[in-house]
Amino acid sequence: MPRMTMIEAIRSAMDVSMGRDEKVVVFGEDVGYFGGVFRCTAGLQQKYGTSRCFDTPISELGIVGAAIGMAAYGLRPCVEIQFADYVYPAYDQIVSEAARLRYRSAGQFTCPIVIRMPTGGGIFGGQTHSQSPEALFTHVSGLKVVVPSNPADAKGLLIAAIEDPDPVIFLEPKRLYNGPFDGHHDRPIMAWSKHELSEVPDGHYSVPLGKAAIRREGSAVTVLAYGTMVYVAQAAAEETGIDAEIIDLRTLLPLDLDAVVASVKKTGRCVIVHEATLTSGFGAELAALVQEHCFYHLEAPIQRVTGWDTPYPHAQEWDYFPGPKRVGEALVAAMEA
Amino acid sequence: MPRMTMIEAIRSAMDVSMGRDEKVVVFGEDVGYFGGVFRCTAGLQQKYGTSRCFDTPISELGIVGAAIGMAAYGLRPCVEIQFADYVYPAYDQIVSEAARLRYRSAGQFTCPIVIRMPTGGGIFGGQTHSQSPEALFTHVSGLKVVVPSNPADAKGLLIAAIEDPDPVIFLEPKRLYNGPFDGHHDRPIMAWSKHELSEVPDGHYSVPLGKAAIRREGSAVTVLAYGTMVYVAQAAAEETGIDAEIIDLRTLLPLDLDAVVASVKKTGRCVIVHEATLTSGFGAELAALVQEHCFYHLEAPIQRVTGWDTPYPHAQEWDYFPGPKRVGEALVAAMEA
Amino acid sequence: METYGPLSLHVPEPEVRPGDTPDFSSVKIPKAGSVPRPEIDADPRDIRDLAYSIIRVLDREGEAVGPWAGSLSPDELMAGLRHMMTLRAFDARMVMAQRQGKTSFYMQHMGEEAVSCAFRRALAPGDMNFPTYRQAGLLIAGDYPMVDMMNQIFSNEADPIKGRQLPVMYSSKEHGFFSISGNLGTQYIQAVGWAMASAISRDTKIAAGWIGDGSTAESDFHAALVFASTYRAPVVLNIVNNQWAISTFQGIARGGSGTFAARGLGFGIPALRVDGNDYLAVHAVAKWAVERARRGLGPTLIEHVTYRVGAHSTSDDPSAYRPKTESDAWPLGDPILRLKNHLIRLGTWSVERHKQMEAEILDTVIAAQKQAEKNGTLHAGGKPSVRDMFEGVYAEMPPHLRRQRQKAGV
Amino acid sequence: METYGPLSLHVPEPEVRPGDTPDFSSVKIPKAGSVPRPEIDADPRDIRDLAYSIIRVLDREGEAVGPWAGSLSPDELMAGLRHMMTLRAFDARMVMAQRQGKTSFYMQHMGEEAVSCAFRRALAPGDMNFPTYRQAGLLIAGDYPMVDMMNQIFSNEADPIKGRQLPVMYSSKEHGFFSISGNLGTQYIQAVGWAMASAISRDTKIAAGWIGDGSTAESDFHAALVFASTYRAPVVLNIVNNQWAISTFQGIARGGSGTFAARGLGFGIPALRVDGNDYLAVHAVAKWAVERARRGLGPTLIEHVTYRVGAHSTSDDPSAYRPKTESDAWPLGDPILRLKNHLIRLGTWSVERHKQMEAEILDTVIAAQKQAEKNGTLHAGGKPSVRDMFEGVYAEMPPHLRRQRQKAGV
Ligand SMILES: Cc1ncc(C[n+]2csc(CCOP(=O)(O)OP(=O)(O)O)c2C)c(N)n1
Ligand SMILES: Cc1ncc(C[n+]2csc(CCOP(=O)(O)OP(=O)(O)O)c2C)c(N)n1
Ligand SMILES: [Mg+2]
Ligand SMILES: [Mg+2]
Repeated sequence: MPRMTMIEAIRSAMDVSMGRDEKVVVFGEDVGYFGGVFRCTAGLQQKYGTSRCFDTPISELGIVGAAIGMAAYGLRPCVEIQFADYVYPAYDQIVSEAARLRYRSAGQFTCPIVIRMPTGGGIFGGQTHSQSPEALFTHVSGLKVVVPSNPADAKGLLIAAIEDPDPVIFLEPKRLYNGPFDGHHDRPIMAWSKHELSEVPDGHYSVPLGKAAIRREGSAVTVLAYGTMVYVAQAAAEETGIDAEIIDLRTLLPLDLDAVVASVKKTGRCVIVHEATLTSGFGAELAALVQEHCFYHLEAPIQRVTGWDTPYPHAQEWDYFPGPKRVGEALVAAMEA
Repeated sequence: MPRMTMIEAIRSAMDVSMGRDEKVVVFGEDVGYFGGVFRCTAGLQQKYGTSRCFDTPISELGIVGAAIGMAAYGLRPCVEIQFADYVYPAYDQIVSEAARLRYRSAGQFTCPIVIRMPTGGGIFGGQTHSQSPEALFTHVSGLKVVVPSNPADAKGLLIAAIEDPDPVIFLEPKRLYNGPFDGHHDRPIMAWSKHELSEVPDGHYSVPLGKAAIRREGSAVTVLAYGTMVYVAQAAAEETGIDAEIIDLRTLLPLDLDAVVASVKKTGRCVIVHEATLTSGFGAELAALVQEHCFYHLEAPIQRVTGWDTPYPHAQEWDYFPGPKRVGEALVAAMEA
Repeated sequence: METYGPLSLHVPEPEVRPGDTPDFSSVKIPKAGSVPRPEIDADPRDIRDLAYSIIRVLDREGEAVGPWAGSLSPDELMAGLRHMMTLRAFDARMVMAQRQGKTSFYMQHMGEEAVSCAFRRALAPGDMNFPTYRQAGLLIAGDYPMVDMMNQIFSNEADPIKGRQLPVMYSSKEHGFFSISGNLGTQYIQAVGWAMASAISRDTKIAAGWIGDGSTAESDFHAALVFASTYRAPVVLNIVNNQWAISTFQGIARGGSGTFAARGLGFGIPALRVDGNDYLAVHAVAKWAVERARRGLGPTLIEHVTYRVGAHSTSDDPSAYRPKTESDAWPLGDPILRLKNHLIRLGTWSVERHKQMEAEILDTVIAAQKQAEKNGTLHAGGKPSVRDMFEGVYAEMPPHLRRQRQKAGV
Repeated sequence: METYGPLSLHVPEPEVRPGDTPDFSSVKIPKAGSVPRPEIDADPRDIRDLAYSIIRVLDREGEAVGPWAGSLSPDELMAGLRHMMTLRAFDARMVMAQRQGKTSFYMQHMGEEAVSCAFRRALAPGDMNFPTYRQAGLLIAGDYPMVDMMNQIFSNEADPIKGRQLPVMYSSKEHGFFSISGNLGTQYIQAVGWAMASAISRDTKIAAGWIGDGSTAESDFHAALVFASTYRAPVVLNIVNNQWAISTFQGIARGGSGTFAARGLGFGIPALRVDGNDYLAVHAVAKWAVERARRGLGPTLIEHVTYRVGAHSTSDDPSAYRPKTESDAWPLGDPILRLKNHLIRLGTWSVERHKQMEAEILDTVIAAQKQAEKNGTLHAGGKPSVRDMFEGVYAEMPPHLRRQRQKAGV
């Protein structure tokens, strides 16, 4: 099987989808001729023509608003927001329109769109190229929210998202584009080619939305993570020697609650990890659900290890980022509680 | 002391603030000559002139964006978004700009603005006049989020918000504008004049941001609520006869965690109530915090009683609204767990 | 160094307020028939004047004059009259129904009937409107059953959108009527997207976007003009300038620009102003713009100059912010009266037959209402089910919603 | 019934791509001195032509000609030359510093130096700019210390904004330079709000908003024009049209409109295009607009026509999307060279003295860099403290952040 980086896998997902279904169209800022600032759409305009893959004016509102209209017509737009930090101008169209269109029209009009955006920090992007806004979407009924952590999932989930009949927010951890990253920023960079999950089938396949994956089986404590944090959690487990079970949620909305509950009932302990700020982050929902469904199995308080409640800083990036040290401390604390 | 409705109390807060400080300016859609669709700004333009209270074009982005510029100049804008459901066009200006201005300029520029907006359902407003978007703001570092539940608090909190050096989201439960409402929509409407918290001083005073109030002391279970849900919780406690302690949070960000923790440690049980949809609602953060800080005191799972994870429906309003029956059931369940 | 006086804030004010005498002398009304009709492929730069004038067909005597006349046959005009009268009767009944508590809310069209009724007749099957709450004429003139409109307004058990939306927020794909949002403006860029999709699909269908004068200030308006201009989308972008946005007069949204239509010029989009109370003019201009779009010539911006005679909605009382008699002074008259007079002048109509038709229409509306009420009204009779509240958030109900529905016991 | 051919999507494409021969023949360049200079209180309707032309002062021979000439003394011109040369030298050093890993990121101004440097000199103390990341000339020409700029770029322990922001996202209230956001467009409406506040406060200060050609598509641009027009805000709204938005040519944002300046006309805002590579023209137009604002005559929109010679940022390589030699073909030349030639022609300057000044400036920049590097660079030496990360989110640190800071052990 070919090996792909996350960028190649994402590109392949769009390529395969555009090849199979001419209703799939791709657009966004710098997405057409140039192929995207992260090169995720490189070659698609050349292959499918300017009316199926094109550059747009710099208006996130326009990109999503037009996509909604196209979806109502019957197309399947897969659009790119250049950075998740820039999705807010489109927030009204996503929340008030895309998310509610099926409901408010009783299914007469639907909105099968995918909104792709690079998310997360770790690239010295400062406060406007580092954010993880997933919780601002998980609160919105009618949306689905996906965060892949490796090339094989990225392709399969993106194909599933494009084929999904409802709007999907597809957050791509940009720090994973070129290799898995465990938070040890001072060590040599690892390439995807060394990782088993960079084996990606060439053709069509999908990974179902709403299903988590267990990345590491363990019996001592459950770690709930997604995106970059999956690798940070793995590093923390190895470095502390704690027998953690690491669940990669993959889809946040709808959530694979069964997988979460089964694991926590088994381990009796739970640590939640994300890069977004703590307060009202998605970890809050996870903690609320876990205590509700596993109350009588919990042996220690559920902990959240997250970005601090500040804007994402530039110089202090590694003090902000919840790296393996902080996650490891939480694992130890969970075991000692 | 005079008695005021919530509308009168809010108007009085702006009046007093404009009278004391000429830097305070008030504007928004229909806010000037007409005095607002809920009449909260009635008379202010006549009293303070068109350059301190005026109508704006229908652009929430423009309202908040202009307010940020004014605040950077040195004014203290207190602006109205006609319904909280219409705040999303301004979301980028709030989240990316107002919330981060102090931080990113190291205090050279600050953003003392107040964004008032009617929130919540109960008036057959359908999906676009009923939303409770507080959790979309509590996730944003740099903002403060306030939800008053009565005239006396509304005035004091609004004055505190206007005098606060940072941006404040001020959510006004519109179902409380003209009287307390306990969710019994089929009973006669109660007027504020019958309620002790409608006694509102005429002049200047403030209620500090970040401090909760205990509305009902009790020892069996702690109910965390804010806005309209405070009255629903009171009704549920009385109707079930359960000795609930009801905490009116008043400010969600920053939260009065001490008050919350003290109460839950006392009662050992906790029910959280809000009108917003469940998933990633503010109740998630509350549940996460309570289990973290009170883990060894909890005798039952923390429950959340909230709006369902659907858009706010029109015809099924009372099936959606988390009324006293549902809250009462949760109280009973908390006691029996 | 030079000294400068203090600056001051300019806040536009309407010429009159309650108690004053209405005054529309500042509204320049060109003579009917005086504005030229360019070819549809005219260079936008050569027809900029159309954004500052008003295209009118019916003159004071009820004669159809000038180059924009003649787009409709007498039969079509009769149909138009019927549509407008039906809409007005429908509105009157629904305002009453709201007062009787049969629905929570209603929004009427009085004075603006020509805009949506005439526009609809310039479209072809399969075209799609992206309307606001004040274009029910698109449904009436598009033969959508009144009973279904009422079922929606009453949120009853036959409500096609299952009680989920506010009254008047209709949706009918089949009738080329996109689901109304409630959030102002959002549909404008969606209309452009739909039109782009038609072009991408090498279809022949076109879209029409709708927005109010006040709502042109919203961001979606800008996005729509940017995208329509860049991709030459086959879309007609309508601005209904009814002079008011709830209590706010149009000067607040329009600012220093002469007209709303002028906003199109900066995008190279042909922009036309039309007498929105002149059924013939609206239809002729709509036809021109629709033809442009369908021929691949790109977008057109139309400002319909009209007046909101009624309250903004059943929650509003305009006497608080404008003179009670302002609507009588509105210089473009009443659209129904003007078309009626034209038909009488043509000799195909009479005062008696008009009265008779009025009565007939009222009967039809009442009959529809009776039928709709059988399905229930907001607080009485049949209701959409509570299950319907949980359905349709997604194509397939996810587990968390299923759990919630179970908890709700439905 | 008529039949119609299938529609198709129009996607604008630049005239040339990598490998092609650069071609700017479609850019109409009027002769220097040919555009009239209206009074500042001219009726906007009478000066619409200015939105479609280009105001130029320096002709091919380096002579200052026409009605817009004469706003600057030879000393002021010399200062202008020094500012532009300083900015260029500064940019070159910082691009190099980025390659050496001393900072994460840098954005240069090559070719656009005249725009911000000349504009700055038309403002008065207390006026406020709301810039984008490509107007550092406002700081250089406003005598902000270069060392402080570098401290910010290096995110070192002397960084005035404490390492919190990306490099080049400067902030200096004292120097009339509003904190740069990173989110495109947002500052444009804020500039209008600041100007409104000045008017509300009966002050005499004015604001200047800045935006790139590509970013005019953002919603904030529209909001700014709407509010500026409605309240006649004392603001100058600048569009820097450097032909590119990262890889996207200006045709995508401009669409069917002739120019970006034309966007102002629909709002009744006077709109002028100026040769952005002509220091004298930029200054003269800026002065005209600033005077309008300060006299209470309201907003002006200025499109600065220029060319981004360098890469978008240090993360970008333009050879992937435009011909490598395109910048040589740019018909408006280089702003520094043009001003240099003008000064030589005036007789107050020479090739030798220019070379000498170049060397002097480079020394100054290098000296500043040495001094800044003493405070550290991104990965070496002094750093902002981790405490600084937790401070300043609010005026007073709330309990939850205090707990988090404690947890972080700082
Ligand atoms: C985003 C948003 N902001 C505010 C409102 C509240 N609102 C409803 S109608 C209206 C006035 C609209 O005026 P206009 O666009 O002129 O349309 P008209 O009602 O005159 O047809 C306002 C402010 C809304 N529905 N959506
Ligand atoms: C809201 C937002 N969307 C996208 C971006 C990413 N981005 C940064 S610069 C840029 C191009 C801007 O082009 P232009 O406005 O012409 O300014 P220039 O860089 O040419 O000076 C883009 C798309 C951003 N910073 N903010
Ligand atoms: Mg209107
Ligand atoms: Mg540019």
